[in-house]
Amino acid sequence: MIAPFSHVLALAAVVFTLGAYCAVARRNLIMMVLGVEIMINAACIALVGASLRWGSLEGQSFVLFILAVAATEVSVGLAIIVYAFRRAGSFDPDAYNSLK
Amino acid sequence: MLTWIAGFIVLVVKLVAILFFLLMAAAYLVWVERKFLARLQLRYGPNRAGKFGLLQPLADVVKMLTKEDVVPDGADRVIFRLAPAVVAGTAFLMFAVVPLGRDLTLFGRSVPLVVTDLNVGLLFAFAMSSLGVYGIALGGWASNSKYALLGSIRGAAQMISYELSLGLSIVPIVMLAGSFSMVDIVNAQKGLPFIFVQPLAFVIFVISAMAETKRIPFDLPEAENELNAGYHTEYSGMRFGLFFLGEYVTMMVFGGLVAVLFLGGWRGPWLPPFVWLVIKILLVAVFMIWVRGTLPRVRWDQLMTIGWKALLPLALLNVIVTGALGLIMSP
Amino acid sequence: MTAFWSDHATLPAIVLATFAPFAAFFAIMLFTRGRPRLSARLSIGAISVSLACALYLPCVHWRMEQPLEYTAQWIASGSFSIPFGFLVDPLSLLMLTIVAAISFLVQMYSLGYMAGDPGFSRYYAFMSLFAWAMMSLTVASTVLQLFIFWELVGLSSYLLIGFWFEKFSATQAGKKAFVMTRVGDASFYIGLLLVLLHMGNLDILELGGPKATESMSPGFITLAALLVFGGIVGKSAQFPLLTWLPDAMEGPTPVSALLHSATMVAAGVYLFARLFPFFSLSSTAMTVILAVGTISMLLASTMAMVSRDIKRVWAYSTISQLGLMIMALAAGGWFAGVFHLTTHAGFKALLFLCSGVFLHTYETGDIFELSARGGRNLKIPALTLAVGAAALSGLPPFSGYFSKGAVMGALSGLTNPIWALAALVGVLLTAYYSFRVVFVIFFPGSGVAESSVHSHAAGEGHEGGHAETYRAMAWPLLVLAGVTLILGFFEAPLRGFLFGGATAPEAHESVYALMVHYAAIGLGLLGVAAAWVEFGWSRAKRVGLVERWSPALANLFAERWFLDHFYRAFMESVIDKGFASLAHWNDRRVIDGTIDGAGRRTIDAGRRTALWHLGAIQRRLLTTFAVVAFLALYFFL
Amino acid sequence: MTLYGFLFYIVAAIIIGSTAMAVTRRNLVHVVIYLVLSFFGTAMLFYLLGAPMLAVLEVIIYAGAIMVLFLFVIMMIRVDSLEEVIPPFRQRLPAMLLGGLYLGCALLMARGTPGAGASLPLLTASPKELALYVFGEHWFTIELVSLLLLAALMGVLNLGRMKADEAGKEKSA
Repeated sequence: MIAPFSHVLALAAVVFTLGAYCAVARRNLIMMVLGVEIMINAACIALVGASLRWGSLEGQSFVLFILAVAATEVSVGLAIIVYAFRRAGSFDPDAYNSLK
Repeated sequence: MLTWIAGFIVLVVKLVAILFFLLMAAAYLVWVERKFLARLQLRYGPNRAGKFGLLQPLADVVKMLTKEDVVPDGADRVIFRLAPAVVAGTAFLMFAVVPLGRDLTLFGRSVPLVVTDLNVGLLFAFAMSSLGVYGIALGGWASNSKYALLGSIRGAAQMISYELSLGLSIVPIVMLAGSFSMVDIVNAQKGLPFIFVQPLAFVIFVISAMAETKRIPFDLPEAENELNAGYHTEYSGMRFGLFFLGEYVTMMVFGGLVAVLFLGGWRGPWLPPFVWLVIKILLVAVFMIWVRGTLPRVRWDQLMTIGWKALLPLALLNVIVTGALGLIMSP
Repeated sequence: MTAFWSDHATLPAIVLATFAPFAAFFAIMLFTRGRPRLSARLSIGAISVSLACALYLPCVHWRMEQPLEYTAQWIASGSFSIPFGFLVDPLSLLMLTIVAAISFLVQMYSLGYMAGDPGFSRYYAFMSLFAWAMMSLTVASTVLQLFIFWELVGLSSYLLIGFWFEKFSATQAGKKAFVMTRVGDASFYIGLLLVLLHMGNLDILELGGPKATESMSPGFITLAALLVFGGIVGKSAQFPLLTWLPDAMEGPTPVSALLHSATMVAAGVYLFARLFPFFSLSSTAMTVILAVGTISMLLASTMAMVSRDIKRVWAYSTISQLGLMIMALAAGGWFAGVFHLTTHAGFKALLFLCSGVFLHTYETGDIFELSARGGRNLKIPALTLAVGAAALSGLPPFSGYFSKGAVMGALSGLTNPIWALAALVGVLLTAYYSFRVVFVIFFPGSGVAESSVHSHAAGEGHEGGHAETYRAMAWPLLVLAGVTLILGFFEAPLRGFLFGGATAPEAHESVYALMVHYAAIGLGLLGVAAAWVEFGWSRAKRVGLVERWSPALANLFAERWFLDHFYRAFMESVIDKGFASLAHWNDRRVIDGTIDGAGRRTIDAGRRTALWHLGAIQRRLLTTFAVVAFLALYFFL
Repeated sequence: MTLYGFLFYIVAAIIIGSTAMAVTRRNLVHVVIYLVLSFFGTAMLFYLLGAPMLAVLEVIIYAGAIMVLFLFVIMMIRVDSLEEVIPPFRQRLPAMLLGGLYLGCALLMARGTPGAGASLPLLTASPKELALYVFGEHWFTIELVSLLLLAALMGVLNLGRMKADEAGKEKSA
């Protein structure tokens, strides 16, 4: 016996909120992407917990796919960020306010 | 409760034994390297401390411990102090999944001769090796020095690149053994060591392992004629010693991995299993030293080309061929 | 045993047929963009593989009783699952064969037509993408999967219509096609969601089955069917959304032949045929669809009668023939609709490819100018053009005759005679306008112009490169003309194939049906005769006699011409201006003001637009989270 | 409370603590270090919850690859020299309220989930079981994901090339 399922979900909720805070409040593109990663991670926690709760491997397999998608998302996202930084010279999301 | 305590004691004993073994082995590997390299270059090597310089490692330890521990100005002090420990720590942790011999029977209970037989043991070793990058990247960054930063960026890029081919090269092994557990992999080589079945994987693995340990010919992160000493330029005393130790322990660990994955682990005739394992690890380590004495350093772009354009496609091809053959030959 | 062989080879054949063009697209885009000849070879090689597979499949499954379905699970969550796979039945095999064959011929033809174009590789890549999307669409096993490829077809047609993107009109046409079909697609999508909501499943075979009637009320089925039909209206350019098709002729002519005659617009009709059992569940929807088909058919044929541009004439006729197919299907004549789809694919591709040769040689699409410059000296295109036009008009030995006969039979089965009457009017108009083009090109008014251009054309013919391109373009024409000649005689075997092992329902021929049948032939001949009187006669060097001889008829044309433009203006004011009204309004305000005010307002408008385009990601994120939070509050508390 | 329960709460505290530290640090390198710690904690949690394979993958992919990539970019561009504008308190207040609301909702939902009160059993999915399940039930998704990875690879390569010859690219585009 580990802990009630609701505690795992609560942990996921707290981590998710932290990630959302990071994505919304930090004025730095890299921090925003990190915030997204934290949120994804929170979702993974909830899925693994649910997988154990219901005795099904569905949740775990979804986490597997999420990991793969997160990896692609970060690689493309970071490449875009670096490219944008070279153009605008700033990581502030509000600095990108002029159309080409 | 008694079982629990007994298990705990066994675990502690195992940990201490492995730690001691690794420290000693790493220290004497340094000695072996210096001696062997000297012979290759027609020199004598260390021969003052003790007979054949056998006490040289101890003297080195004393020297490092008594040296001044300098933290450069403007450095990130916490990270600066933490980084060497990460390098050494991850290297030690990797050894936790290497099986040292067949199961012992102590007081009527079977004790596997491995710190922990994880069912994802192989992946665990890779996870630790990928965490080792942090020690190098952060150590260089925290030093607040150009050479160190350049060295650490090089190191991070090199390790990420080669980790891919390293990981992919062992996929065929996992396919053949049907498990990530090191114990199972050793057991799967009862008949024939995998080096005969998977020679290509062996070559890719060894080359990538040399790049992972950042040894010549892949020692660009610490290339002394370009970057002084790379990421550990600013380190001195025992902190430098930890980096040093980490490097040799990593060598041992990769020797252990090569032994387990390709050379049949502790299996061998006549001699006791543990001796076989040590012999195999030493063989790999001596091979690495020999390469160091023989080959020049590659250029940066050559390093990346080898990793991405030669090793990685070959490893992928090997995976596909092995999978296809497995499918065809399976009933 | 064939059964054993077919069961094992069917799936690989389908996979190979659909994915070969995709692989070609990938390879061209990635590796061979700088090497046009290799790209063309790759693309044609891939489509040949597809064609071989597509021809092989009907041979194996000629007497197929049960549809075959190969599915794999895509996503499963609890009891809900989304399968992904292939559905093999006579209809999908027929369509697969048509698409592969037309794509193959068009790609061969393009070797000549597109020779030397700077975007040669890109062209073939898009062609392969299109072929992949279209063939995957035909064998999709669920409507969701069909929708995905439906959108991909839309995308590739956008890319191909706007292929010459340095030409402003081409990009405009591409955008117009994309946006207008999107309107239909949105409706299609909503319809799908409605069905999904009630059925929990989008399997094509189940959609027309008893499960649909159990889970949905009749009114609901009508609504869903009409919404799905919205997608067909967009894709097949039916009544309210038809203006994009003629504009889409801006693309290269082979593209028009591929997209706008035989395959892409046919996707709409194909969808209708595919979901025919589902649509049949609602008689109201069927009546509405019948009306839409009729209106489109008549409108488009009247437009075609006065157009001077050869490609536009065929574009209008495409709309009208699609309307006819939809009429046939809506009247319950499933076989008639599908059969007409098949024959139409052949002869319409033929007509477009012929026009392509004219266009390529004389660089004009105006039929009177083509005629004046000696268009008839291009022997093969002119001859095959006549064959195609005859088939389009439904003249006896050609394929169009048989399929139109089937359509007429289906329409005469309806109790209300007005639909059959409308179709007969359509037949007359079709025969008239198609032979108008033929006669105008065949019999140029003045011999002087002819001789002067004759030497010009001959001079061009002497160039080796030109002759080679001409040959490359000519032989697909001959193949298609041959198909058009003989396809009609295969009506009975085709019927047997489509209805599987079951005996085909006999079309019982009443006196009324026979009357309609003969009336169709008679009216077709009448249309040809009318065209002859007006345009063929001018061979006797009496230009303008048409107006003098029958001023009433000419007046009628003028009036009809006026009507067409009224319709078109109306369409465009509704569709185009509807989209752009905001921009227009803004524009007028800026222009109307004084220069000072205009400047200030420009700054103002700019600032306001800038607010929309600010990369204020975080504010949007915040809003998103707020909305989610409130939704959660609403649902869970 | 069993030993495993005790471990769970410790790991949870590590995750929350290090994530909270991460999202509030100014120095991006510190952020990355705290996040690595957080992901490491998550990996331990996964191991505890019976997913050893995912635990190791979490370390390899998240901590070992993704975060190194971030660190790499941060070190390469020397982001730590850039000042980040921190908005004044009154602008952050609504966001905080909203965040509190959000968290409240999420916690309520966590409590209201069916079967939330039941204690989790001790089960482990071996890599073999997971692999058989994934490749048996979701092989098509695997293909899609691999296609996605390929697409990302090509996209990143293209972005990288754009940097190298930006001028030439602009001209031809």
